[in-house]
Amino acid sequence: MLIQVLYFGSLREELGRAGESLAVPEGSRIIDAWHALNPDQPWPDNILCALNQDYVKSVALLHDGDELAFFPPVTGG
Amino acid sequence: MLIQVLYFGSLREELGRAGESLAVPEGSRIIDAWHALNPDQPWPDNILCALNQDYVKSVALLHDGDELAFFPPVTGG
Amino acid sequence: MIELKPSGFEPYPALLAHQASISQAGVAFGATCSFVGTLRDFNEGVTVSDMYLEHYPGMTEKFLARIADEARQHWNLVDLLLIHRVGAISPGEAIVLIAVWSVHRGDAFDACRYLIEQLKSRAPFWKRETLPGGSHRWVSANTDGYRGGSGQSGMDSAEGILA
Amino acid sequence: MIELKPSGFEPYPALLAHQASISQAGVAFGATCSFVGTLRDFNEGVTVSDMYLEHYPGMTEKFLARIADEARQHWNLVDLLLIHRVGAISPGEAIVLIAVWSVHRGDAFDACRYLIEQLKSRAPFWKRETLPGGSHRWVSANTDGYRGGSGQSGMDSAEGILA
Repeated sequence: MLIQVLYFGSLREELGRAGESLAVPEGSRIIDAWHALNPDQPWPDNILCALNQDYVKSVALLHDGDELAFFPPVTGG
Repeated sequence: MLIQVLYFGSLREELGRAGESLAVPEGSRIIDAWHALNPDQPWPDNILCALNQDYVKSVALLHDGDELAFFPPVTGG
Repeated sequence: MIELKPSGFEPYPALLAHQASISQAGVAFGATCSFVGTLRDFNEGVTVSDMYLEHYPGMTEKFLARIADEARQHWNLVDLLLIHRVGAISPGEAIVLIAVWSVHRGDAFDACRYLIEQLKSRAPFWKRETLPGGSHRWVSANTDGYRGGSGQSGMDSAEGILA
Repeated sequence: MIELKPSGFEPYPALLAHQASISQAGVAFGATCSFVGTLRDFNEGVTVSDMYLEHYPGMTEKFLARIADEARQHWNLVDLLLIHRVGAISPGEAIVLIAVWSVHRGDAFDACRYLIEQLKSRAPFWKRETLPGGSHRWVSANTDGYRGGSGQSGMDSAEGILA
């Protein structure tokens, strides 16, 4: 399965990447994608995840073609 | 003691008077002034009283020179 | 600033003019909450004619100044503006503007809500509605500002004309 | 109506323009509650430079549409308007406008408060503050919108810039 990954805000800057594609095996969850992409980074405190532009928890299952986003707490308004 | 009495809103219209002066004996309370001025009118439900432009209860004591107002529930805003 | 207006006013230009005076020394506020009450021209299918707003000269000003002081004491406010009409008012015209400026949004919201609730329940104003035939009736009471649903109380039909 | 603005906007003229479109069929609303968030130019004695508002194209619009739908379902609203800046923003400029029109005041107030609280806590926007030397830092978190007093929680210094 191929997914698209996006990073926003300070997380994008810390990682030095705005996004990337990732091939994951069936049954992968969000937290698995994080570790595959950032093997030397622990799961960040307070990180938020969106799957296809809806908030989800880190244990959510991934599907082919998903858009997965990671970002820090929001500060709009 | 001489007091000045004012009526507002629908009460002013029902009574047909906007205000009047009243001489009252020492120790008179607001409700006494009402009955002296309106002997054929029972104390109205929901009536509000202000003494010198502050809300008070009907048992408040009157003093010489007081401005006493009677009015129905307010409907501003 | 508190003002009783005997003729029509435009609430948002008034808000902006006041805000310009606040901003002269720098933009000290991050939050503005405002409320405008407007006379509707329709109430349950009946055309609403003009309204007359009676008040108690002296006590009305005193009461509004008091609730403004209470708001300033209770919340951290940069400034507030309260304008209320008196006299004859036509459908579509603003009846009341309350604007509150603060550093943080909670203070502006809570103070604005406090002011309108106090004003609606206690400020000495009385609305007399002109009926289509030219006669009039007094609006009997303000309510909690909700209609139906959510467990809120209802309101009588005369009040339904206004927020 | 929901809009993301890549350049400056004037909140009250925008509100009035939208209100004119509501009023064309008669004045159906009696209450308008609005909130404007403004970028301050001073934070605890330090001059604030520009801010950059990053967002998540697609999700931001989707999220704002959802909370607007929730507000319309939960309260009796005539209409609502939500405008939020994205991109570079200067002190004194509006960041967000929320305006809610309803028949009765409770609905407008509660829906407006709901929208700003949801937006502040969940809408995917991120503020990056430009420091006087030209470097920048990310604002770390929004808060409950109060500073001190009343048993409200505090907030960190970076957030203190904005309401």
